[in-house]
Amino acid sequence: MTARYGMVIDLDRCTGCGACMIACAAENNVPPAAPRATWRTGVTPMLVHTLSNGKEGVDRREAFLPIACMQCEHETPCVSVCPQQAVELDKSTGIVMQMPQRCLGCRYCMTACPYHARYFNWWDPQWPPGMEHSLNPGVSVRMRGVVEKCNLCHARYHDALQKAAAAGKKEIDLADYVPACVEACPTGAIAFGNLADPNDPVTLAAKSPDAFRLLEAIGTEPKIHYKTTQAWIRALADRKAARPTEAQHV
Amino acid sequence: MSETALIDRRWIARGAERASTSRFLLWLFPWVCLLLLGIYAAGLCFYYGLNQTNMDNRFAFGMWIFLDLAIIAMGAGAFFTGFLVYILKQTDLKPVLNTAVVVGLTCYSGAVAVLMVDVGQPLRAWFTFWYPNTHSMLTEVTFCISCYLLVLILEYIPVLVQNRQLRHIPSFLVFEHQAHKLVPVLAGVGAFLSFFHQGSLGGLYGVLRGRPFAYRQGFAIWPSTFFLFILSAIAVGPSFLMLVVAAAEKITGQTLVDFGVYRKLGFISGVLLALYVAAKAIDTYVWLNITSPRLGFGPWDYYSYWPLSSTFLFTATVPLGLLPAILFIVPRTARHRGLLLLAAALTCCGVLLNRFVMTVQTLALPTLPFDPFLKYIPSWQEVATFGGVLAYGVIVYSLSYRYLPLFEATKGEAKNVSLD
Amino acid sequence: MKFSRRDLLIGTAGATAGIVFTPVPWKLLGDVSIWSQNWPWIPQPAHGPIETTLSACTLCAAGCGMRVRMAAGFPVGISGVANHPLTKGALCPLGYAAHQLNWHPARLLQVRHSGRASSWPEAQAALAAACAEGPIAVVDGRPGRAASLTLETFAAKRNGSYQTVLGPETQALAPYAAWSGVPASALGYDLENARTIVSFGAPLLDGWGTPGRFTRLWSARAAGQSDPQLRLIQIEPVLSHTAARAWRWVAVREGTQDALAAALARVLVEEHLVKAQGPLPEMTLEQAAVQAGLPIAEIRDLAHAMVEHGPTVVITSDGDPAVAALNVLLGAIGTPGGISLKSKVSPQHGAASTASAKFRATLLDASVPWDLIPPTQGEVFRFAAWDGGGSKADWLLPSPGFLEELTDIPTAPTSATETYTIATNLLAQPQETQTAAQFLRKIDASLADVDKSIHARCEQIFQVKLGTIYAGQTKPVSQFESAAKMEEQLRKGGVWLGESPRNATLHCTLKTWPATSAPASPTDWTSSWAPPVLPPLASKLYQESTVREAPAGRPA
Amino acid sequence: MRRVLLVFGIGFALALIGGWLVFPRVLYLEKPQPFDFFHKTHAEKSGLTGCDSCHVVGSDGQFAGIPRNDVCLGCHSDKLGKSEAEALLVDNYLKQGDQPEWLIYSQQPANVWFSHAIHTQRAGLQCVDCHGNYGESDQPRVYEVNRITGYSRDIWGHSMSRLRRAPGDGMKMTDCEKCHRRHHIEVGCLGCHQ
Repeated sequence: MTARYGMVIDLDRCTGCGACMIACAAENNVPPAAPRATWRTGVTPMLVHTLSNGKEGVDRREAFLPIACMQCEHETPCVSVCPQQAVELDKSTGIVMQMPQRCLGCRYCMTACPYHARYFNWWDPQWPPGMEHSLNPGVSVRMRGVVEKCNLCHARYHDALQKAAAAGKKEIDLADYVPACVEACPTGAIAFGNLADPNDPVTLAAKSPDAFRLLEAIGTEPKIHYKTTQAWIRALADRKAARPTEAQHV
Repeated sequence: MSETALIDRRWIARGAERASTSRFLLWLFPWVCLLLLGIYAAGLCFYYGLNQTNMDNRFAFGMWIFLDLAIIAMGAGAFFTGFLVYILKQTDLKPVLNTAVVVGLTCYSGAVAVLMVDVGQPLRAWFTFWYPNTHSMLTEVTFCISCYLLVLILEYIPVLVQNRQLRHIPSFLVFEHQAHKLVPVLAGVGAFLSFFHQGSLGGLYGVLRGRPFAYRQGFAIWPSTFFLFILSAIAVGPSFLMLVVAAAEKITGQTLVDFGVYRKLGFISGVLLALYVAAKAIDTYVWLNITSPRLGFGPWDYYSYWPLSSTFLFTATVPLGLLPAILFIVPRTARHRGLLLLAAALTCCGVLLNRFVMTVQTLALPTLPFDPFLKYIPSWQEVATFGGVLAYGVIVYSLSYRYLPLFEATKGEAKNVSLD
Repeated sequence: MKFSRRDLLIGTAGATAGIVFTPVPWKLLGDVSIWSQNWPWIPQPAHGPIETTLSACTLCAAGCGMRVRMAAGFPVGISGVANHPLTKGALCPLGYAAHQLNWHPARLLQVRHSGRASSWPEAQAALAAACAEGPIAVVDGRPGRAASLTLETFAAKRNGSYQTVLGPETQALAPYAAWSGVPASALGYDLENARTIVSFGAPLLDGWGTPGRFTRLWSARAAGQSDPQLRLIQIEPVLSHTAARAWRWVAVREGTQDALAAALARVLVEEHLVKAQGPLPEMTLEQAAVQAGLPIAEIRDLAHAMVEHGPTVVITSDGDPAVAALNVLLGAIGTPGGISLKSKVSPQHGAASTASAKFRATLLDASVPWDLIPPTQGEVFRFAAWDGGGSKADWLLPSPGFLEELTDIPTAPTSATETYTIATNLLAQPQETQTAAQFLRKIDASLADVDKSIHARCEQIFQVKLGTIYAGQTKPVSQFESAAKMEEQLRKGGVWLGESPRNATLHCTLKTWPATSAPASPTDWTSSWAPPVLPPLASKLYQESTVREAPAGRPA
Repeated sequence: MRRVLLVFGIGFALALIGGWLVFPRVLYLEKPQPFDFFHKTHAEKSGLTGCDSCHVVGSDGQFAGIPRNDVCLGCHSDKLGKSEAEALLVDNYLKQGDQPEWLIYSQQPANVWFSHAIHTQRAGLQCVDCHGNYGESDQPRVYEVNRITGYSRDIWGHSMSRLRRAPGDGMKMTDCEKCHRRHHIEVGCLGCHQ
């Protein structure tokens, strides 16, 4: 049976603590920020955005929106554009796979991604001396000059596969496969599951009226869903509210 | 006469009048400096990586891609003139053919050079040929450009071997005569390849469904921009050629081609430009009213941002599109050399602007609802690298002009070897 | 026949043609691109099988349960322990990258004396000399540990004083301690039973107390509900992360929370919203409202919101008694869902006494926050694993880093039930380092050894037979056949939970409405704010994203 | 004209010789192992039959790889026989308690994820199918490393042309793909990369 792994992220529960970002970076051997790196040149496969209703003072409201690769299911923008098959939509898991060792760093996929979930390694990855001991053996370090993104903690998927094989099972146990950000979220705002399974709680949550997806009209069928009960967030997400200026953003 | 001057003379065709060696070197000097600076800047990018540029994750494509698209469009003059002369038998354009080849060669090789700096892992660039993704417009572009570059080189060699010294080597002369039989074929192949990749360059952005500002519907696998780019490229090609020849005439102070050629080039540019503007207008209408709304984006998602507001749309079409077209076509204006060149310049600017809008503005416009409109200013390394390419172009052209019979008018006695 | 230039050309042509039919060009092309995939200057992760062990985080006093993945003898990943009774599987953001801290550039691995490199023997001699000359102060940042016992006895033997510095959350309980006569460290919040929580600037959702405890609670009972079972009212001048997610955010004017408290008190009492007839502030409602910069209507509404959905508890960030007094009016002391008194198994400590100039030397344990500098003319011996910079200490003594020290973790601040955890040293302690306890035992061998004290604590817990041990599943202490068995569980990352709080016995009486006092960290300690030593990956939060502001950007 | 052909031919021939015979010697660098190890001896003397008596796959599917000292200590608690290798093993490693740094012939690069469990348990492959029968090796093998890539020579295989290779000789991606294709097993890039 082929799975379709996805998430439902509850924006009402996200406190913007950033645990998901750090857990993600630690799991996937993402280097600390280079001295000159900014929010536009950093490598943050999981990135928490700050939303606001644009008002000031007591009327101001803020929310936090984590963005990882949306794992688009349909006409996946980055897959078709890659000139040398470094990106592909995996048949058995629905994961959009980015293969940095194949990538030549043309960044065409980054211009193609409407969610800006792809990151270019502008610098050589560097850790303070000795810190390479803390690297996760399950993930290879990306070199400078290639694009990377969320592969849905593929190292953990590997472990689950291997465990299943050792136990003589064909299917993995979903309990063995929990991405780092999901595991790390202190409020349990991120729910992870198999959208191909109609009874999976995530599948059901994705169907609730509070659930939505970003830029749904573009029609790439992302597998990361969001939900909120707050009208202003929904209005913003559905592009019915004013945008911030760059100054407000940074 | 100094030693160098003597050697220099020996390479120039007998009886051809050229600037004195010292003046020529003086002319080359600044360009060589610029070239060296460019090489240095490129070196920085190779050694330290692309953090030397001001591109970032949002502006993954920057000035380089924009100008690559632009100069490749300009270089279209090469294949299009070849196409006109050999396929459509417009033999009266032959005088500018050599120039066209040289311009094409420099534009394409320059563009490829910059692309090599632009990618993060040039050592792995050949993967595209080994593991090609046939669905990718970029694969199409890579294959066509590299093949066409080969064609251009083959087209250039016959011109090259007409040099006074090289002609002494018998085997070269033999080769040259054989090559001439080949040239029409090359022109044909070149034309096909170029039509194709000019298109795929347009497709590059047209297929980006994730960027509603660039996304276009189209025919078969190709978005409308595919065809628009072809049209705009062949429209601007002759104009650019015209400017180059005019510049050469101005600098050398000689008349190289008669005015009829200008008018013909202009007329071709004008007609195609008119066609283009019409097509572009229809395309824009369809896009704004059907394509874009389907993706949930309306005109105000694009045109409410200063400075890249709707004024761009207007400028691109009217003063830089219609106006030059009229200037080219209407006999009364086309009679004036000045107006003709003005029109050519306007056309080039128009295409520049169009490529800018397609590449840079597309990335500047936010897609995510809570994202701001972003700005980007290229770093000096980016500018310098491109300056290097510009210098490279000028140098190659100057050398070719000096040592090769580019124009009938200034061949000297190399005349007896004509191009057919 | 002689070899001509022409031959050379032809020969080269031949060679060029030939080379194409050898592996040379093709293998080189391939290998060079493979080289670009394994650049020698890019670090490679270690090989080797991965083992997972349970432990507890020692970055702060909270002692969250940790699952540590070890490869080739080094920690390569940290995650929370699902259904851990205290932290519910959550860690704070820093916890997830804590295993990188030992290689932090600021790591301290060399004894330093007034800036210059020195040695342990010299430091030892210096302290011995100091002890001979006069009384010394030993300062402990996390009282109640096995190590604390060593420090305390050392101070006692040298008729010096043993002093404690309490964390902000415990400090915030100081007023109740003063009013009830129970030490602050014995108090906690019974959040699980509260239905309205009024926070005066306490970062409840942002690393307060034991992070997982409240975030999970809030997530289950409050988040995303228009009429939540648990109402979180955040009173704070700025829209903090907590305020952003609170059920209600009240933007009070900077530094006027005591005025707002006074106003609320008046409404509560005058409108008979509370039974208590306690003392009232002199300030009238109007004056208070003007100070706090809030319309009277809103204050009145807030007061009603506070009581309509009880039990209600007020939490302060800095132990401002004027605010704390609201709890007395609300009757939120010694009642379910309020301030409660822990069961009495673990040793309890006096409130923070303060170092003063009379001591010949002051010894700061590594648990004392880096930015706290005692006001003393005497010599300062400071233990630390990381050099936060700008230290006023005469002696900087390198202590073990993360996971390099065997220590126990007593009850977390703000917790209403007692807990006890043991963090074993998963990594070998670098020989350059010593803990304060180890150092003092070098001077006085008769002092208790941490390992032994931990053993003793376990014995004690086993004797009392109270509470339960959680290690995978919950098991009452009484069901353990021996203390050793129980200790083994604890050393493998288990956690002991004490009895439920003894509410009945806690009473606060308020004679007069308390005057505002400055934030209650020990008054004469200067706190020069230095950017904390964070795991390098924290830069993701403040440099590569806009979620948080850079530490350097925070006010001193 | 004949002379031209002759000179051309000589150049051609030299290139072939250089490319096929000299180039491999330049490209690969021989490296010594910590000490000689003989699979065959272990199979015969200690009756350790089957690779899994030393190279174990854990219950969670993790492959232990080359056994660590404690496994060796099972027999080699003190010297067995007089051989130099034996002395090295016991004195330099087992006694000191540090692991020999073996150079692994079939070591895949860091960007490869290979699970022995999946290939042995699910696909039912035997060790020899990929590794060849090292179990019968009775003399120490030479370890060669590619100077450019740092890969073991076994990855490319010993014949530069990659023709006529024994199993275990040549472990490139194409070799994996060949087998996967034969058994119609489709895995994406990240099926085998990490």
